[in-house]
Amino acid sequence: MRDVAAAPPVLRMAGVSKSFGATRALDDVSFVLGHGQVHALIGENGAGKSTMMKILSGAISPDAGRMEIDGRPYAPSGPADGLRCGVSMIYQELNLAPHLTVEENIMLGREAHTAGWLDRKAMMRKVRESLELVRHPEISPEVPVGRLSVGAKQLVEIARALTNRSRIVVMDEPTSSLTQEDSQRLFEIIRGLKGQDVSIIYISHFLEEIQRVADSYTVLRDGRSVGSGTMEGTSLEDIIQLMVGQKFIQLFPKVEHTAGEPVLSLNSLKGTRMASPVSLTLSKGEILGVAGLVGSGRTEMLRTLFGLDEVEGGAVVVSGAELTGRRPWTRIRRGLGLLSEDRQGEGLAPALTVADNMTLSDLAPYRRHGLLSPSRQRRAVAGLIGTLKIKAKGPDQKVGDLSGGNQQKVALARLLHQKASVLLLDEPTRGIDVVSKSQIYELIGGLAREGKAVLFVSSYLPELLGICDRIVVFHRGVLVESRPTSAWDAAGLMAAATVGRTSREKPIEQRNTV
Amino acid sequence: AKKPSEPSGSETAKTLRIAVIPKGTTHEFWKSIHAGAIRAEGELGVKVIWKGPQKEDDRAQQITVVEDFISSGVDGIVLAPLDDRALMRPVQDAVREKIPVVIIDSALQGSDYASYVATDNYKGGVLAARRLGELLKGRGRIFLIRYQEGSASTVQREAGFYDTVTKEFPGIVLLVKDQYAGATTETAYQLAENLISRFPDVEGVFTPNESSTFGTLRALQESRLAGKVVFVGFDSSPKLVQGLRDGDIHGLVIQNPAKMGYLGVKTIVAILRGEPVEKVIDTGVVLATKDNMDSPEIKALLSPDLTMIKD
Amino acid sequence: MSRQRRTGVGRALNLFGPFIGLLLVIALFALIPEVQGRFLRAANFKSVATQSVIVALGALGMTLIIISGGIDLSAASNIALASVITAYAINAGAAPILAILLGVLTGGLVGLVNGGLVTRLRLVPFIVTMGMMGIARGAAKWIAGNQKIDAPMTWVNELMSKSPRPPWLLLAPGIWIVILFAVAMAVLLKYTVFGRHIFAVGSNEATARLCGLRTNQIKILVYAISGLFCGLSGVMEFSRLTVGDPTVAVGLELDIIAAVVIGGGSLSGGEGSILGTMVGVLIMSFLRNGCTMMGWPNYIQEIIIGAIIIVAVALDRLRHRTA
Amino acid sequence: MSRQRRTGVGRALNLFGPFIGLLLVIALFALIPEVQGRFLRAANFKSVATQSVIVALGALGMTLIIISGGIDLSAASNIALASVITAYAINAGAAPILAILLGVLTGGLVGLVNGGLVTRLRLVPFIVTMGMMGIARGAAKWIAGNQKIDAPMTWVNELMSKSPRPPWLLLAPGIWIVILFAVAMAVLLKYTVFGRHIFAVGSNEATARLCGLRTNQIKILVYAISGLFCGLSGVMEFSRLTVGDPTVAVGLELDIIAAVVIGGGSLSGGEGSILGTMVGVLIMSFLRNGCTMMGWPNYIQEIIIGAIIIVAVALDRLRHRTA
Ligand SMILES: Nc1ncnc2c1ncn2[C@@H]1O[C@H](COP(=O)(O)OP(=O)(O)OP(=O)(O)O)[C@@H](O)[C@H]1O
Ligand SMILES: Nc1ncnc2c1ncn2[C@@H]1O[C@H](COP(=O)(O)OP(=O)(O)OP(=O)(O)O)[C@@H](O)[C@H]1O
Ligand SMILES: [Mg+2]
Ligand SMILES: [Mg+2]
Repeated sequence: MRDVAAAPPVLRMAGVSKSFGATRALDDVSFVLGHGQVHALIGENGAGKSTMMKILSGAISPDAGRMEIDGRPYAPSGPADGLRCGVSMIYQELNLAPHLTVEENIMLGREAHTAGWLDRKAMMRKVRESLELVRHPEISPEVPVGRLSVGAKQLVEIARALTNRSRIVVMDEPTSSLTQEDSQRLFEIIRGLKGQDVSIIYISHFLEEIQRVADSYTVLRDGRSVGSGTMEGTSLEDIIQLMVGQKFIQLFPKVEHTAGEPVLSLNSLKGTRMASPVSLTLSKGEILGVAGLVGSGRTEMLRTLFGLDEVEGGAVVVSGAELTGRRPWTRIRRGLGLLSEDRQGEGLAPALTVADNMTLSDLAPYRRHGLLSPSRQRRAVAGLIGTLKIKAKGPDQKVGDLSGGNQQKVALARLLHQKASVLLLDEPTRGIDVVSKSQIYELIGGLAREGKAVLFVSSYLPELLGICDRIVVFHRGVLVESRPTSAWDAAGLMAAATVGRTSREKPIEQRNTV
Repeated sequence: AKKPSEPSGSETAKTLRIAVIPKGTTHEFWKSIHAGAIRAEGELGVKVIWKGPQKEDDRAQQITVVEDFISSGVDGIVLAPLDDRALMRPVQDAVREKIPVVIIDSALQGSDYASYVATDNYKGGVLAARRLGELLKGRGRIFLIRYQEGSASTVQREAGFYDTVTKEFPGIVLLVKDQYAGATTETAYQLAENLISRFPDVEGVFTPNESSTFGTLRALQESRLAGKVVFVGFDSSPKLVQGLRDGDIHGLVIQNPAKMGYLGVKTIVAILRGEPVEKVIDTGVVLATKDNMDSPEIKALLSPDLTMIKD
Repeated sequence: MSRQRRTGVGRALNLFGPFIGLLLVIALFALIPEVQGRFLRAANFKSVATQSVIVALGALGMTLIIISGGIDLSAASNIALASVITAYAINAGAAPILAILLGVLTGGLVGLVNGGLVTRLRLVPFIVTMGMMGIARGAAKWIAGNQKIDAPMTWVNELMSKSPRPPWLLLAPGIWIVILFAVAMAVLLKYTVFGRHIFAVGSNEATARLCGLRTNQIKILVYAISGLFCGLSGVMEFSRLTVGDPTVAVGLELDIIAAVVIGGGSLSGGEGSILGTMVGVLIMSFLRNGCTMMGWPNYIQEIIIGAIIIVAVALDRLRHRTA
Repeated sequence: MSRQRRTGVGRALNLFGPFIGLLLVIALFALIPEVQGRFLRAANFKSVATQSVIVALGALGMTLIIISGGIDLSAASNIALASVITAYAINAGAAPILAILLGVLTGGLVGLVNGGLVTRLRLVPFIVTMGMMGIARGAAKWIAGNQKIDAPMTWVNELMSKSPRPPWLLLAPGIWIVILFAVAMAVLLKYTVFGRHIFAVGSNEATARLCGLRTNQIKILVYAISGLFCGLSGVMEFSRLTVGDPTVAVGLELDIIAAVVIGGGSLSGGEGSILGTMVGVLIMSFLRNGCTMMGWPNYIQEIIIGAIIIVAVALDRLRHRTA
């Protein structure tokens, strides 16, 4: 253990409680953060991690409890107050103003100015520096953030947190949309911050990340702190034991399944927002992984395939027949289903209930003589809530009130409910805890065994390698390589994704004209 | 560069262009003025441009219309000012640009205008009050329903009515005297309905213009009080004439809007041709009742011929 | 269990909540001795109900639009246009039922165009319907030749009669029509797929599209239905006035929107209910009625109604926060 | 690089885009032989500019509000109230400058109350300002005693005179005031921290709050500033009318909002510009002016303006999509 007895800890939270209506999100939680430490906050979806950090940042106020920074009482009246006291935060749900540029977003609230007049040059310089720091100088500071992909947005958020001169930086799942390379870079940055005596609270469901960056940890379970300690000498098994009360979980459970005849093929499909045409084939009972860097065009390929973006050329063949319509409903009718990577903006209707969100794409079964039966709808949903272990008050809770991971499960539940035979999953395990992940992998395996086809887009290479039958790699909008999983390893995937090298031909260099 | 074939310009300068600017364009009253102006147009061989504020009864927009006509260089303006003060300056501007202005319907302060052609609104209110007072035999409980805040001509009618009732018929009680019917028939209808709910024992009603009269008539008809309550209104429209005939309305004070429009245009043309004109021209008010409504002169006023208007 | 009970109370509050405002307004006037006797009479309630018909019909459609995340500023102009068309048709000798149909369909057509512009050109509804507000009003004035259209009396004018024939109807047929359609729309919103879809589109259009909803089709339909209701409302306006008046109902769109919002509708979409809207309509009508009965000058009435709109919505917010 | 070049063209389009609509409207009337000669005269442009002052001042404040994601339906009532207050003060013998100050401050106060209600009670601006619309209008009528207020002529009435004194001013002082404030507001929006924060609040209020912006303070300030502009606009209205009229400017809020939206403002916040708004104001004024000159009946004018609003915004959308 480090000796922090000499000075008071940077942060102490004691007896913090918070309820949302009948939900007790935090119950008498205490927590200590030392100087220059990286402290990991771990727990299942809905354990209360984000809630606790929002209390720390001043975004919400606790029902009970005390906080101290450097031994002095700390009770922020709002996020402005929190920032002033040196607490900055990367929120789990992306937190950017879409109309403002990258520069304006990064400097928001901390504009360089003299007597209210903006000093653009100074700000531009700072922003360039911080983008350099996250190794993405190609992101233009003058582009409105609304035009960036989710991954790029997350980088902007990180850049923003870095330009803050804060004592405490809270990172709530900062890597959920990052590629491994960008995550690595973040860890380097974190190490640098530690050296400058900045303390970091790090929340992630990637336990191996935590093991790498964290010095100490606290585990939350159902709103209670169930254990904390230093990372040294603690194994992942111990942590999982604390999290869920069982020692071993098999992260990538094997579910036997075999590929059948082709069900989906893209023949030189080209969308207005895709850099180049893409061809690939997916078979029944197959899980096909798609790897690539941020902005490599995977999401755009899925959106075009699903009719959300304009199709420019090429064809999509489902079960032997070419798709004719241009809009999503025609895709859904042919058995396709899409899970969006952007659950806030697109994936869910936050004001609607869990039941409505899950059944929205297929309400027909609950119709009798033209009228819906809400009770039958609720009953059906209750089953799904159980299967996916979604932490919700019930089918009538608003989805917007669920924790991030549980929201993601609701979005996934919709595809299950819709009984899609071709599942297009874009970062489906984003923000999902390790135990639930394993359940979801098992579920996906089960779907494959039933003969469903799964297109699995992910930036988390281990899961691609863990559950997919075959993996294709995107580089700058071009599908550069397709091999059975057994022929890939992590390094090979990374190499293909970063340089677009293929084994058979010369690298295809395509200018991205978007 | 102007081409000689252009219809406007010096070639046709002999045809005088007269702008006639009402307070609004959709009331029957303005329609009649329009008809009168068109008749003058035909007789005098001039061109009448008819244009009111886009929003009925909007002072600021009427100023805009006057200004735009000054810009477009008409020869003369006939104006029914929405405000006796606010329109003074645009009229001054017009006169400065050598465009004479004749005022119709409502007064304008100052003396920039060339002539004033109108009814005596106050007198109209007096006529209505006397009719109501006589029919009620000097005693009863009545409503004075007003039209709209700040409308000059109806304010005068209301004043004429109010002064006469309080002075000449002390036995008459005004149950309501400061409720405004608002701009449309529907608002007047609702107001009258609600007032009747409150005072079902009302015995007489006065309303100062067409929309308030018609709205009130509908409310009386609906509550089966029409004919039982003595009702004197202002202005005419086919439905009001019908009400008069059926005995639901006991008197309508009518002006002579067609004459107003006719004389307005005629006067301005006289000025432009250098003929002398009177500074004030009264077009008169009369009371139409069931008994006199079929006499030719009243009939012409109640149901003016509007067929000549085509926009 | 306390948890069970709490949501029970919450639910009750949610169910009766909208009525609280209405009861408060009625109680307010019922307690003032001056008007008490007159205010609480059945005849007065009947008259308030009749006055509400026009706004209520408009508000039924507006509720759908607002739930779907839109707004319709052209509603009042559309009502005027439909009333003119109906009068015109009757005047031209059309059978009353045909005239009614024409009026309603005109309203529907305007709504359809609104919906088409909103979806095809992807314009904000505020602007499209604001433009349409001028267009419909102008068209009404044009058709009516800048005048009221006098039409001969027919049974159409009985629709809004406070003493209906046959007398066992008790209320004006127009009121029954409102009740009928209100129930139908409430059922539509709550118990049909289309209704769920309207909520989904209003709550998050991108999600709705992702879930395979034909968002454009849904929106067009919503605007068209709302247009039909405006058309019907125009017919009622004609029935009430016995003339087709192109200048009627100026500014009424704000009353209609206010009714929906007082009744719990959210202008950002995804929230609202028919029951709430109907209560909102009645709150506004009773306020006007009561103020007039008190003989308060109009400006006081304007101030009070303005204040009540704010208070009603503030209360609604509070209720939602505690429930 | 092609990408670079394309954004260059896009930028040019974006910069000059707002003017395209204006030039189109002017060209339209300039090509009609009947009015050509008269329409293109400097005197006519001067008169259009003077007519635009009242809407322009209201629209300056409305631009800020709309960028911040709000809306103000009480703007027109507020203008009427301020005009009445100014007239009242002058009538009561106050020095003209004091009367102007009172009028402007009254407007500011109404805006402040709007802002306070929007932020403190967390109500939607649409509702708050709709309530305030009634309250301010009622108050104006009350103060004016249901009449217009006649005030003696003072130099205040020179502010909107087309033949200004001293003559080297060329334009009415009111026009210069608008130009001055338009530049000031454009600078505020573009070059100050406060301006940037207004955009941030409108683009994503939650984000703005989490980034430590005092969103409530910003919003209150925006409404108050907008109120001050309405107050100033009211003073100009008084100057133009030479009377304080409580019934003036009914429905003008929609013209003001239309100007902002035609100029590229987005009602969902985060977008808008002063330059665009001013162009929007001029488009509407030139349209009215041209239609009047043509002697077209009002209903045609209503229809055309309605259609132009839709077309202008559709063009703007198109421009944004291609840029
Ligand atoms: N605004 C809210 N209203 C009601 N309940 C809420 C609200 N915010 C959070 N909760 C509830 O509080 C609990 C804790 O949520 P929190 O977001 O803190 O979880 P988390 O640990 O961050 O989970 P995840 O890993 O999924 O992000 C959950 O049960 C959630 O449903
Ligand atoms: N760093 C960036 N700078 C600018 N634009 C970017 C950047 N990253 C992504 N984009 C935009 O995103 C588009 C591709 O993103 P898309 O979401 O399809 O890729 P992805 O492979 O799914 O990546 P992600 O992991 O972020 O979801 C690019 O064409 C580009 O417009
Ligand atoms: Mg969380
Ligand atoms: Mg992606």
